[in-house]
Amino acid sequence: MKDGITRDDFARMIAGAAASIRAQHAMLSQLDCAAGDGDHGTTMLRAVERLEKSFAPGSPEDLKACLREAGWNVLGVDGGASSSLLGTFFSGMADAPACGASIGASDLAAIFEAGLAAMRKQTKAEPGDKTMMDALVPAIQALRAAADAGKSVIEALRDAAGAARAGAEATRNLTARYGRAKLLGEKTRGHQDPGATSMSLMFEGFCSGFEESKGESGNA
Amino acid sequence: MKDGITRDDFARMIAGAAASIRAQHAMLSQLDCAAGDGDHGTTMLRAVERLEKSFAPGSPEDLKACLREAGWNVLGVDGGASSSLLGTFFSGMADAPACGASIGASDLAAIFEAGLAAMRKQTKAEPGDKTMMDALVPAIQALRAAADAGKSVIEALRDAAGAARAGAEATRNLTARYGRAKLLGEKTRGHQDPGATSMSLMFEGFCSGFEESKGESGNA
Amino acid sequence: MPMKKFINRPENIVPELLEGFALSHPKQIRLTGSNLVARATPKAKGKVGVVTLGGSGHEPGLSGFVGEGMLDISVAGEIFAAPGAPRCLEAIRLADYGAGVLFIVLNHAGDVLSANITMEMAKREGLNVKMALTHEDIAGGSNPEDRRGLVGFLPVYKVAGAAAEQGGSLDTCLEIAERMGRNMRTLAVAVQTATHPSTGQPIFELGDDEMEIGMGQHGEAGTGRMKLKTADETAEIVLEMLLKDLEVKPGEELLVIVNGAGATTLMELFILFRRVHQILKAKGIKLVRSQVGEFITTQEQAGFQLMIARMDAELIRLWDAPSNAPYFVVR
Amino acid sequence: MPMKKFINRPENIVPELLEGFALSHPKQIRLTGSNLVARATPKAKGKVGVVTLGGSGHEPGLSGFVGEGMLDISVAGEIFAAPGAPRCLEAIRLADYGAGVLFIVLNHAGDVLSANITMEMAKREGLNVKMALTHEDIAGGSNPEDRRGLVGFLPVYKVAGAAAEQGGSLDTCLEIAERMGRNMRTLAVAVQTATHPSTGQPIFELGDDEMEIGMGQHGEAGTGRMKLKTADETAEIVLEMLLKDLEVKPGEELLVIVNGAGATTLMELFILFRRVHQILKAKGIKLVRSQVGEFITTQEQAGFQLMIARMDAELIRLWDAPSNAPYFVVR
Ligand SMILES: Nc1ncnc2c1ncn2[C@@H]1O[C@H](COP(=O)(O)OP(=O)(O)O)[C@@H](O)[C@H]1O
Ligand SMILES: Nc1ncnc2c1ncn2[C@@H]1O[C@H](COP(=O)(O)OP(=O)(O)O)[C@@H](O)[C@H]1O
Ligand SMILES: [Mg+2]
Ligand SMILES: [Mg+2]
Ligand SMILES: [Mg+2]
Ligand SMILES: [Mg+2]
Repeated sequence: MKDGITRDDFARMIAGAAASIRAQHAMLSQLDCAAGDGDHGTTMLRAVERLEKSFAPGSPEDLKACLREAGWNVLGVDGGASSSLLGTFFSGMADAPACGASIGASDLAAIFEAGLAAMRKQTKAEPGDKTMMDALVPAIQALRAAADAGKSVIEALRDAAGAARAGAEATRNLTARYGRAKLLGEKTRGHQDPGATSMSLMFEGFCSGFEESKGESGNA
Repeated sequence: MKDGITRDDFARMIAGAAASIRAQHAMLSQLDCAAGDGDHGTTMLRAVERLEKSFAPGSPEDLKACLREAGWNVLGVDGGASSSLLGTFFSGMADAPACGASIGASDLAAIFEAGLAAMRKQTKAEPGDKTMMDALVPAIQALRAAADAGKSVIEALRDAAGAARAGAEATRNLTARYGRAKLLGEKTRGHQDPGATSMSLMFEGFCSGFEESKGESGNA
Repeated sequence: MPMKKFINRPENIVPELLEGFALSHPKQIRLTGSNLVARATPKAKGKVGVVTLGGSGHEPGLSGFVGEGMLDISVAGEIFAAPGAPRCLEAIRLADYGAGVLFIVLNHAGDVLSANITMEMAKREGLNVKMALTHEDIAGGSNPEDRRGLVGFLPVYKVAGAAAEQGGSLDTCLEIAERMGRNMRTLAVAVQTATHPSTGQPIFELGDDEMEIGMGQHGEAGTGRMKLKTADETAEIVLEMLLKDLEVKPGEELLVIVNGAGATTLMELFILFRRVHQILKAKGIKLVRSQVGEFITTQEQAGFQLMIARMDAELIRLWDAPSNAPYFVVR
Repeated sequence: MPMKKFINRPENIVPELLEGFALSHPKQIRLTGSNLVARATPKAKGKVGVVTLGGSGHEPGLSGFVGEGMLDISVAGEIFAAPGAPRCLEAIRLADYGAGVLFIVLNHAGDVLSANITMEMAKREGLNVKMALTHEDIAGGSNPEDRRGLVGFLPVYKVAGAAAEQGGSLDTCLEIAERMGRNMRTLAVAVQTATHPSTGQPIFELGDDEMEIGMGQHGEAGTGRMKLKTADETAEIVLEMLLKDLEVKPGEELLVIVNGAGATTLMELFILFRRVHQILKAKGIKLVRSQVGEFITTQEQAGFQLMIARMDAELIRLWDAPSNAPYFVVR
């Protein structure tokens, strides 16, 4: 099945996300200076490095095992809120029943949903609270909607990336209610949330990584 | 004897010195910033305040006793090198045999010489070393020379003040060999020494205080 | 302008500082496992272990308080960033001497997240661990969840650590930690920002004639900007807010801590403490114990934290108990 | 720009800071006479008293080290200025418990002047007092008179204080102080100036990318300006100069102190110490004792002092002896 995803496709999605974060990490740290401590880019860099390692040659053949390893490794970044949440996201993905050898758009949505469910055990933040959830939740909803509409994986990922970007951009006008930025309250308006921004970057990376993996052009 | 000095004349000389230091204390601290710690003006302010108190109404009638008190009080300023030396100077003056009720130019020179002798037990600095000695030593030498030449007290004091000023100004081209400034060595060139400057100011004050005391005009 | 800090490569700051710390106190502490700061001589079997976690860059906090009578293990994260759950879990395993582990967590978003994940993992492993959260920063408002954990960690480590050392059960240690926590309040003041040691960036901006009351440890801007005030005025404002929030009544006994943020001198802390002492005396409140110094810093930030805590006889006894922690020796 | 220090009126800084210091350590110290910092409980009759003098603004130095096992009285002067002889004399009278007084003086122009005048007065009064001068700053060059007393006061107070506490005679205490003094060397590095707390003026100027090796405690400019270096490079330069000057040979035993100037963080001091430890190890020199922290500061100046001292068995024993000095507790 041409449209399916294998462990190796997933590895390339991760590679795409890593490239996307690497290109923008300075900007992410800069964003984190406005209402945080300026380290978000550095943490994300370490996180994607560990994600890549978890899928590198020599790692388990099994997607589930890779995701579990990835989650544990990202949790071990010692980078504060975002690495704990991102680690939980990947750990949670490993618990998805759909996490088999070759998966479709609907399975992919289920995997991401499992990750999100795990995160929700750790944070009460929801879209509107000016956190990474503002990008992540709509992205996964768009993924699910695309899958339900029978779209291909790449189409679904593009929808997700679009939703993530819109969600991240919308954080600019929100007031932070979670994380370090919370104490600043109203003063956080006008700055885009770094965590949401990196989620949007990761979804863009997932797309380009998957496209590369499938050798597809942008106009699928 | 019109030209003699009494305890009260001495008190007015001190008052003149105090006025002169008060007018310039900020400049003295500024000078001390170049190669010291910027506190010389403050210390001198406290010192002259205590000198004045030691001669204030209610203090001993006896010049010797006043000088001894003045020395002890200036030693108690807790102001570092300059207050210790200035205190020693006044303590030492009290030991001069000439320190009687009414004294002439020669007695005055002897009093200052006794003060200087006491200081020399505490510091090896001599003119040329870029310290207060550069003003004090020539001033007292000029005082002695004037007295030996039969000049009046006010004339002798004016000679002393002139010598002190010249000595202080000459410190600009010297290299510090004592005090905090010593560690700076060659770098101290180009800055006038704060301690020498305040000695010069004090001698100017002695003159104006004594003039006021005797109701004399500047052109005696 | 280059950062004027004595560091080597920014990414090596934490391992290098931990190495230096351990080498400078070989009798009290050592590094073990994944760079965990542990007591040089482990506690006797059957006693409760006490573990904490937190970001680095706040030295001597938190690892400076590992030692007999205080912490068993401190898990140090990256600069200003919580360590992840894996190392915390490792620490809890190591600090379990058979009577369970008390896990003391300062209320900061990243630390709490990491601690919660750790607790879940620990429970899945069947470890006997209980968590005590400190949140005494009244700048957070009336909701306890919004109150961060500031220098109040110090009395909590101290009394819970002493209780553990004396053989108290896990429930006893938790009760002591929570009682200390309920009875303390802190407020922070900043006058000058620090630079982030990894990025060289100033952490926040403050006008030349401004100060801010309600400052966080990481310099996240707080809420109360005002013109600079004298030491006495500042102490009065901060102390009044704390006394009101803790509802202190005349005759009650307080522990007071004045913690320097980094560049603020001990000289200034003494001047501030003096005014605190005067005010309490005037109000008939008893200042029974105090500490003035740098316990948790934020690089070369200037400012201070003032903490007050209502003490009872047992808390005082535990506060006075011996400790050989490198930066909190009690004879 | 107004000075960002928590003070009240500049002329009240010293009395207010001493008051706050005394109030914060009522069990260890008290103010007596003309604002002398003395032990709360005087030493037993028949033991040698240990007295020191020095300017304020360097907290916790010097008064932070008054306590059982260290100093009996510290005479604190104005900011950065030696106290005058009258108060020193008063301190020596008070610290004479019948076995004489050891007067420890750091080699700074003002302190020495004041101490010499004091010694003269004391002798005139028939007091039994001997003076030990510390001068270990190798930046002063080869003439011992030009070497200032820096953080080396700490081991001298400690070992002489312990000898006095243990009942050593005045000659014994002097010999211990001098032996410690002869065997120690310090070098200071500055990267950022402080402001004088009374005037608000910066004490010296340093380029944005410069550091200076051979810095004094008061910020009088030293001699070795150079471009900023990494922590490791800086530690290497400074340590090599010290080892050479003290002529340390492999196998010898050293005490090492890293003292922060004020704004330099403990984090950085640990990173520097780590490198010192590595170098000594590589050279086969034994690092037997160490201290890393702030013992004598210069307001919010950034930089550090590195001190090394050759130890023998007796010095180590005295260094390890108990102390309850507020900022140097030894169990
Ligand atoms: N409780 C939370 N729930 C969801 N996202 C959070 C939460 N706390 C923080 N974040 C996200 O983490 C981002 C900050 O990440 P980062 O700077 O790496 O961590 P830290 O705040 O610990 O320094 C924020 O921009 C926000 O998107
Ligand atoms: N050993 C000394 N002999 C003579 N004068 C000295 C000596 N040391 C310092 N001074 C004088 O003291 C002045 C500095 O005085 P001051 O700033 O008040 O004291 P400190 O240097 O202790 O801060 C110098 O400018 C110098 O004239
Ligand atoms: Mg951050
Ligand atoms: Mg001076
Ligand atoms: Mg500091
Ligand atoms: Mg400091």
